[in-house]
Amino acid sequence: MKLRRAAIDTVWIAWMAIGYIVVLMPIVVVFFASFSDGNTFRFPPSGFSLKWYQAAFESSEYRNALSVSLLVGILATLVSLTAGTLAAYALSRSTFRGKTMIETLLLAPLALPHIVWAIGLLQIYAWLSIGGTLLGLVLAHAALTLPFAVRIMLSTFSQLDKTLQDAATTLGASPMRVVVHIVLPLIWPGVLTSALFTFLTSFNEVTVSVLIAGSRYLTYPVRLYSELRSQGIDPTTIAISAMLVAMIIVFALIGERFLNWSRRV
Amino acid sequence: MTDHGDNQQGRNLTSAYLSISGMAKAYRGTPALKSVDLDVNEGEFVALLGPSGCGKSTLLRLVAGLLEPDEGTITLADQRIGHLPAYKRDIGLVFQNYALFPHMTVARNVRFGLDMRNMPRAEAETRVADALALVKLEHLAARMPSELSGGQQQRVALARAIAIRPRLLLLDEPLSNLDAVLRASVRTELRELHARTGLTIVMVTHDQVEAMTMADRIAVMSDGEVLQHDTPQQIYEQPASDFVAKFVGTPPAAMLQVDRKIDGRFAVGDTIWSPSPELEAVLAPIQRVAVALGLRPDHLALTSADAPHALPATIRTVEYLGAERLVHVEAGGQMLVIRLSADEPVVTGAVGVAIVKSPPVFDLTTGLRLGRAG
Amino acid sequence: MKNGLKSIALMGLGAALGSTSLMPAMAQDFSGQTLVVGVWGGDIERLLRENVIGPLEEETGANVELLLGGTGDRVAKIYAERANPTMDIAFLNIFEAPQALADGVVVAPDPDLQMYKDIWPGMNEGCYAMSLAALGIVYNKDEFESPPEWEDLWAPELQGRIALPPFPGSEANGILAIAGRLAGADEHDADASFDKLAELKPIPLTYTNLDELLLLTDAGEIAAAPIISGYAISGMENYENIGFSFPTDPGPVLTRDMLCLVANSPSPELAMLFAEKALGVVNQTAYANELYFGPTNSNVELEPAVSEMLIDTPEEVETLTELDWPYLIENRSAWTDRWNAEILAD
Amino acid sequence: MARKSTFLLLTPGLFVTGAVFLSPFAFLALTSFWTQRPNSLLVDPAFTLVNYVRIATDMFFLRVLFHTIYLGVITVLVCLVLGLPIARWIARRAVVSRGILVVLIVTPMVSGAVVQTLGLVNLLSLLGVINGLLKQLGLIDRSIRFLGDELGVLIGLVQAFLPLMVLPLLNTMSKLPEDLESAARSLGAPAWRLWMLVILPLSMPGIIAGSVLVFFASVTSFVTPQILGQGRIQTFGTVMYQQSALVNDWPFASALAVTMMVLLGGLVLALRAIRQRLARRSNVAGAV
Repeated sequence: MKLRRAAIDTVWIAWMAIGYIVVLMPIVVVFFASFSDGNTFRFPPSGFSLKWYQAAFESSEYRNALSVSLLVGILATLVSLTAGTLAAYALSRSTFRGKTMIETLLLAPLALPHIVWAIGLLQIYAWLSIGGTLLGLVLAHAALTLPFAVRIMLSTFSQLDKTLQDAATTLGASPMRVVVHIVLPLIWPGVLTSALFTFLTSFNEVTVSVLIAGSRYLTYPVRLYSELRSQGIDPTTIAISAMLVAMIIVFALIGERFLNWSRRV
Repeated sequence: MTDHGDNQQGRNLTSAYLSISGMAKAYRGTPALKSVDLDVNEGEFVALLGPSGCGKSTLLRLVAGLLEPDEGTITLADQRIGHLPAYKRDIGLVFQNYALFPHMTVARNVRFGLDMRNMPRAEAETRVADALALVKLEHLAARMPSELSGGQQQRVALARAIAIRPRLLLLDEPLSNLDAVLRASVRTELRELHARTGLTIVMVTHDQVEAMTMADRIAVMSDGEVLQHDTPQQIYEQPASDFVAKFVGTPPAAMLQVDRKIDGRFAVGDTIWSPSPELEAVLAPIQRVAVALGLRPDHLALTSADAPHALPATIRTVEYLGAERLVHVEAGGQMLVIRLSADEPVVTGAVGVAIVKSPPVFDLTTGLRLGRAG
Repeated sequence: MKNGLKSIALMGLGAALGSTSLMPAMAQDFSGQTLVVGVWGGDIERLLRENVIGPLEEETGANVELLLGGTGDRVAKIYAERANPTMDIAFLNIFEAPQALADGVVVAPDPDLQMYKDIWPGMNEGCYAMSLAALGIVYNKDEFESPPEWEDLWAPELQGRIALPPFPGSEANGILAIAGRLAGADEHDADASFDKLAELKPIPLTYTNLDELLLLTDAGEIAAAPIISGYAISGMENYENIGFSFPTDPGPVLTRDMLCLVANSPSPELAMLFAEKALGVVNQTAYANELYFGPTNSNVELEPAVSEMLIDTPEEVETLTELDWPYLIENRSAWTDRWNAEILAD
Repeated sequence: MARKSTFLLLTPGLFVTGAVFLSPFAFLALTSFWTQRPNSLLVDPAFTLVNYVRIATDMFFLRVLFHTIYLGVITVLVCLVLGLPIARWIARRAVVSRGILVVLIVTPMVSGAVVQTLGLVNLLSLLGVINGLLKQLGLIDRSIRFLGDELGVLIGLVQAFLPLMVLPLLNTMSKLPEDLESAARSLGAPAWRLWMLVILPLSMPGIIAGSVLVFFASVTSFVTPQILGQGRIQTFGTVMYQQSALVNDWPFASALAVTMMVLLGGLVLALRAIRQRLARRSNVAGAV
């Protein structure tokens, strides 16, 4: 019986491993490729070198692109988190006709094809003359990431006991102070989780940014994508990507440890 | 039945500490409260008693200011507070689930209301200590709520509500989340606390034992209305309606339908029955074809089947409760309960039930009390 | 490709001459202004930064920003933004430029300007001609004893090993037209062209970046592929096993990169200064030496070794195959469908 | 909450979604009824149904549409087959390793599409890791073509979207009452019947939510089929990109987009009806 149990577990784990290999292999390969000493990746690699990491740290072009991505990511996160949190609060604390419709509306960007949206948006931006501006890019990213913020905050608020707010009120806290002392401290893990998600979504966005991004605000993934579509990937970007992914995974693990974010998404 | 409580006559608007009048509230067109009037005197402990959904919690939240009434006024200590937002009312509320702030220590929870009043730190600390001492939890001040037992959480919630020296303390089902053993001791503690602090307390409960044992006065509510607002004794002995009679008491009053035949005799089911002269005197002036007698166990005695004025009955079950026994009998197709002391012998077989005390009489259709002695 | 004597001194002189022609405009101060240029990333970006943007920013105080991407993205952008452009200069390819001019989204080249006159005659179609290249063949040296002709791509033993570029695009249109000619017709006979090209099926790779193609050709996974000369030749330096062929029957297909001034752009004067520098001798010489892109500026003089590798004279252009680009554009949409269905599908 | 403040709180979100996200679609819906002028990339704003007629009558687009949906369905099925055991293990067996297992499975969501596709290209290309290994092992002489092949695109889609399946599954499966399973087991149900009769039916909300997410993501995806399909595998996403960014026929690209959205919208309505039915039958709360 015990043996049978162990056998089942082994098969089970092997099956799970397939999923994990499919998911992780490409990322692992990028790590490998970043240590290649050739100008292009091929397997088996011809040798080991850190030259691309050195190039990555010396390249101001990529530093610029990365800082643009960082800036856009932070601003888009601020916008979509604020809008998403407020909307989720309103949706979770009141009932009105058309609520389901508004909820669907706010989640719509999850389902609609981004590539076509970007082309429509480009024309509307041109008409409003905000094409190529930081504002335009941030708004676009905010619109894309809003559904994540709304979803995560909706579930966060649904876990927030409303009587806590009532209790604070009866103890003399004005609505503003209820928010500051009770609501915010209790929802911050959710806020951080959705901030993480919105930021990463924005930081990695390609499809829309390729068309929307202006010259001054050319994000890192757009650079990567254009390289991939023209002369070929500069191995420097592979080194940078490998570092980014490593950082992101470390952050994700820390986030999981302290925020349990995987349970909130 | 009138829309208003029993105490309507002789009500003095200015003397009541808390005065609720014409309070009405509907949720999406469904009325939860239908024009409720209620007065509470200073220092009084009042229980709002009723089954779930009767509107008692709605009334409590309206008083606290957590809900806005559709109609009606609230006066507290001669001040109209209906327009005040909840956070300016100085009314303490202990929630059914305690609603302790999970991210704050016990001490910070208790101090919260004081911080909201911008009280100087030193003074606030003293008050927190006092409040915690009152509920005997000084030693747990540094704990987080998640580290406390249910009973301890309840006392923290109480301390937190008391620390702000509220003008009125509201308790929402304070005992419902406690186990049976704890419930009895907390009942006594709350009584004592009331005595020590002199606070005016309004408590919501669906448990009539809690209401009877703790409150100075009870407002029995049903279906968005206050049926009777009176002392526990009056509620028990002089219920204003069959609902009150059936809701209060352990076991509750049994309703015995008594028909009056065309020839003036009385009948219970198919059995012709002649009531005792005292009872007949009560029943005679009531011009009804049928009435209901609200019979509590102590209204009744077990006799032999052929005793005068006795109702022929059959014993169904006997409940042994230690000091006493409850005998369930069937008379004329209706169930009655009689209380016997444990050493009293139980007669078996065909027995008789004697009505030894005049019971309240209710209208069969409206449920209202009939022929009350002036 | 041998075009007289060249010397470093002459190049220096040419550069000096090129910059003196800018003297009057230089007086103007453009500090704080921004010029937006849409161009390919990579080596072109690097050369433009070194030879055009750096000096321009220094001289004018203006700030030049590059918008990197493919021409498709740029066309999408300048058409979408035509009421309110944000780009001043867009580098387009040979067939996009006349179309853009016809649709009024770019400014027509001005024949009175010196930079117009410096360019070989007849090349400023739609926009200013920036560089010349030709669609030739990149091949694996093990597969061919001598540089292959177009017809050699159809050799039965190579079936399934010829990579193709994506459609639409100048390379894809080019190889389609060549197929038409090999079939005894030309690009006007779509059926003949598609049928002939379809004989290459299955297509092992639709290449979207150069590294990928060169790597696979080097390794012998791909036998050969039609590709534009410039990049391919410069990229070949990293691979031993690759050759590039300029076929003769018919000749390579002429392609040009075009520099377009966007109509109603925010900074037209700066754009003009940028164009003068980009089309000038210094930059075009660098293009030729480093990328093997043929100069369009008649003042550029190249070393023989370099000159041999690229298209840099009108005489050479004569030997190239020129396509009826307006006709190809007209059929762009319909042919995209045909390409999807007849060339790519198995 | 007061109506007014509810409205105020919703305003920023509705602005971002409405003005920035939805208005381009309204614009596209309009554009889809226009055409391109002959011999021009400019648009002729005169109402016509010609784009829709083209979609409805051209076998190529119908085939692409069918193929896109087919790829989506296969992706969903593969994700389910791989995702169910993972979700179940994390929900029931993993205690210490839970965090790391979850983080690793959602890595594709946080690492960005370009890097992953880049990795996949390096993995699957003719000179990539897999072909390299096979050659070293002496199993093949000439590389197998994964890129530009359905299998490659499918691997890419599964890689990118497996997390979208695992998360909702995990959500529902963590909430399944263990008593119920013990009860079923104590009644003598073997493992497979436990799955068929208890676990799968009760996980239905998560299965539906995950399937919807994966299906939508895969049919609307662009970067993965574009790079891994190498132009040979056409999906609605790549054809829309081709028509808009390469052919520059925006009216037609818009019509393709509208067609796709109408189809997806119909699907959502159908699924909602099914979900309501399911909800009426079981009282287990939905996951997403």
